[in-house]
Amino acid sequence: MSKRVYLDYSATTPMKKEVLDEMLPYFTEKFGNPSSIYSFGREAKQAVDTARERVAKLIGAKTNEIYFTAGGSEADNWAIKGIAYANKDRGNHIITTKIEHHAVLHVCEYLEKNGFDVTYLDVDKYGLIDLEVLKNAITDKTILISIMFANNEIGTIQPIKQIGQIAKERGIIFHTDAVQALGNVEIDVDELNIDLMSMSAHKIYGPKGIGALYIRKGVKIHSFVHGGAQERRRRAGTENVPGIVGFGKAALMAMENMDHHINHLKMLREKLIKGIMEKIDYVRLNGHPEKRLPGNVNMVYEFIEGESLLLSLDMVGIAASSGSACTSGSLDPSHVLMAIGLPHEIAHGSLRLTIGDFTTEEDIDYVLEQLPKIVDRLRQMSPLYENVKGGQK
Amino acid sequence: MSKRVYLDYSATTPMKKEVLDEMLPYFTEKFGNPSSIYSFGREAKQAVDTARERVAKLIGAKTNEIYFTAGGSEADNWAIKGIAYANKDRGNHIITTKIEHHAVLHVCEYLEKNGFDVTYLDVDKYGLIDLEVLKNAITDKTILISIMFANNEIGTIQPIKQIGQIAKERGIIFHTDAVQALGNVEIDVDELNIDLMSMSAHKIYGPKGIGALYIRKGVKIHSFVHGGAQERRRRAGTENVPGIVGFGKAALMAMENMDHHINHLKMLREKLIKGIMEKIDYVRLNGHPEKRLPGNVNMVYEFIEGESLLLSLDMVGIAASSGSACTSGSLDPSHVLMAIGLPHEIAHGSLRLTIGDFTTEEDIDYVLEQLPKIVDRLRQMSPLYENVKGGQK
Amino acid sequence: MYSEKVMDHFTNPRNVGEIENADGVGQVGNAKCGDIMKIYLKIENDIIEDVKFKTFGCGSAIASSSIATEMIKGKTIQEALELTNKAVVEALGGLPAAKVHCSILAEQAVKAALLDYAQKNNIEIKGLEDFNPDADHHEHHDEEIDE
Ligand SMILES: Cc1ncc(COP(=O)(O)O)c(C=O)c1O
Ligand SMILES: Cc1ncc(COP(=O)(O)O)c(C=O)c1O
Ligand code: FES
Ligand code: FES
Repeated sequence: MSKRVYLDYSATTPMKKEVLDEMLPYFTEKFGNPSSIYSFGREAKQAVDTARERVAKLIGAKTNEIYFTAGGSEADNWAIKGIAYANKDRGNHIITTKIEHHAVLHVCEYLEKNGFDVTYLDVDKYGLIDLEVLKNAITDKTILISIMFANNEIGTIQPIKQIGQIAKERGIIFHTDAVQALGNVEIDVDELNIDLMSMSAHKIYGPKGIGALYIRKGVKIHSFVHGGAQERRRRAGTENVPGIVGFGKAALMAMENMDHHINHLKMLREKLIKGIMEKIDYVRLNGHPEKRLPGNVNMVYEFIEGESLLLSLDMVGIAASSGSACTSGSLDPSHVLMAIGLPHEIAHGSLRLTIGDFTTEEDIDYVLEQLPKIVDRLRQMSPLYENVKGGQK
Repeated sequence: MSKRVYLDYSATTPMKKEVLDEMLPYFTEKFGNPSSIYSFGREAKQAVDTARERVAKLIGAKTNEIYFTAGGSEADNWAIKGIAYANKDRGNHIITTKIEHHAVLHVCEYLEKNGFDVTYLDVDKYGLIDLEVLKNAITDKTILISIMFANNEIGTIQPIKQIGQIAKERGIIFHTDAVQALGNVEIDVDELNIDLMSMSAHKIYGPKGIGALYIRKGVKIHSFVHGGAQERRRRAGTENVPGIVGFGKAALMAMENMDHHINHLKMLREKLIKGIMEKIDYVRLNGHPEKRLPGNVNMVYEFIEGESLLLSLDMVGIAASSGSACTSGSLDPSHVLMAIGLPHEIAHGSLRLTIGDFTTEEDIDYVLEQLPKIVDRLRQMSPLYENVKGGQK
Repeated sequence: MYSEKVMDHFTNPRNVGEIENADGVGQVGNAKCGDIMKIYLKIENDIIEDVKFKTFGCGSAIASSSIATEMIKGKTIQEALELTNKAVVEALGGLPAAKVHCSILAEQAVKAALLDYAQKNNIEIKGLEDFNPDADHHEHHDEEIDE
């Protein structure tokens, strides 16, 4: 396999060289523990402070509202469990959606087993929640609304500002999982009324294993990792200094690059969607046509199954992701695709291509050359397609 | 400041160059998500598997008993909360010691607020627990014994095998925090009857922000970070591939190097202790003379306070750590030094020097040249020393 | 962590030592808390002619006592009494929140030494009536904790 085209930027991104360069000194030379007072520790502490400022700036937060975690999943777990247990004297009701990432959904399910009530909001065919339904779901006991900023599968962006406004008016804490939105959408936590926000570095060309939770000053939350006095006593563990430094650099670059990045992705996205629509029959776009992540192309290819599509693409060097959960060992199709109302067999035939900064027009051309051939080959094998052809004849 | 001597290896270690070299490709080239099925993901998955084997081998575990975490603190939190909640139908009693790391103690305190009973065992003047006292502390409701392998401040190594034996006989789960012991003591989880064990890479010349929890097959434990299906569905979050690879390499090197490493550290440790004893009055060693970590030199320097000692050492380029909690913003001296029975004012005058692979004889000579001068200068300023001198006259 | 000024006074403390037959000696703090400060005064005609200190404590405790002795040397008793911990912190170019109590200790050590002088000479010093050198000087300035 010579050509390799990576179109799974929503799963993870390659780290940028500039990010690596900034991290390197902190592995072997400036390796001190930031909690120490001697000079080895001070240079590490300064680096952590700088990174915290950069992440804060990207989202319009104050520096002391950024808490580093081991990634987006930990941030989600912390936000939801931490808020639930710290505020359980005020109520035990949580509102979220059916299309959240598993790091939110599985925590909610865990809490349901432990005395909390959770409402999972439906979404429409585009993946959008209904603000009126949200309002009506609120009860006296609602302590937390957790709704993701942008969906990782179909890319749909929720009306975060309005959700934040509703939460604020009712005195309810609002958490959003912005792991996919960060760097791809302008975010200002004050303007959007966000109280807590999950982030992850490896989705914005930073390192894996580092993320952050934004916690608005004054929000009552329990610690998740107890122990040492790191992160203002809220998240214990020796700081992952190179990781934090890398996250900071990635955040800085995301901010400086935002407009160009978004335009580049959108341009390629439109080219890809248009090309697929033109070249392949029986396809449709999942998610919202406009309110979507700039790099997300999630489409249904009827009559075929996602995993076989994925494998075939891999064989010609194209890395993609499938809405089919077959890949993760479960036989149920994606909960997100089910929630937007796709029938099982259609949900199984979804493919997610996600574009990033290193994607070129040639990459898109290559996909547009390979994908129709693959789809055709698989359809020729499909008993479902046979019927269609039969009907059409 | 030209000369720099790092003697705080128990706080964190510099990463070895070989470790960095092994990590590098996984940042920018082999950056795939190991959970993906395409080739970008496969090479990452293979690297994670290899690392898991290496860590398993270092402690005599099976590969599928190693679960990667964000570090030692997360491993401690997971072990204790995960066991407590998964086994609460069998009882609500936990036994630990007064000298655990805060990542254990603070979790225990949290659990005490949530319906669990915790016994904190005393230690003797060397920091050792009494096995008879442990046996007597066990009740029908005891579900977990969590006792650290080696103490991070005074270096004392507990009789882990016997503790494991007692736990096993009584059908109680045994967790040990081996963050400090790993790489410094031969560990075989089967031989030592360990059910769960916390580890951290940055203490063995690996990267910060990555660690692992060993979980014996069959042990009932809840997840700590819920979400995706990573780590055999037990610990969610995109794998920190470079971190895991680095941990694996560090584990491999620790295993290959163990004897040489231990001898080198012990030799320098004895030289340092002997030199200090000879050159400075009113000093004593904290912790056990033999059952101690090979690189730990924790001593009391009477009549002076740890932080001023630290600062003075820093000014001549020596990085150390203090038993005095002044450095961490609290006024209480270290809970470990209090537990071994040191009076407050003596505990305040403790200094921890920890030796590592890169420490040389010249480094030790330098410390033995600088430390006596500094101690003398600070004692000349101390109103406590005045009294002693007066008494001696 | 510490300002340059703090490090300067820690490294080159001014007026370390004892004064034989001092006119006033004050000691505050206790070893339990990890800090003891002792101040010696030589007083002539209401003027502090000489001052020395000894301190068992952290970097900022040593720096606080050093700068405090500098600030009262050559001053009148009344002027020395006006030395506040705030002034000490300012003169040091700031102290970390957790270390502010070290500056309080310095203020109290000066007052304790003046009280000793007053008692030895059987005089009343205005402003010292309510001063108790054994009062707990600790003020905790911990950062927010949520549990
Ligand atoms: C005994 C012990 N346990 C746990 C930890 C926490 O490990 P980490 O810093 O990797 O979270 C440390 C070190 O900080 C330690 O020495
Ligand atoms: C929306 C969303 N939330 C959370 C996560 C989890 O982030 P991480 O892999 O950093 O734990 C992801 C990505 O995996 C995501 O896409
Ligand atoms: S068809 Fe085989 S797992 Fe989905
Ligand atoms: S003397 Fe301990 S904090 Fe100042």
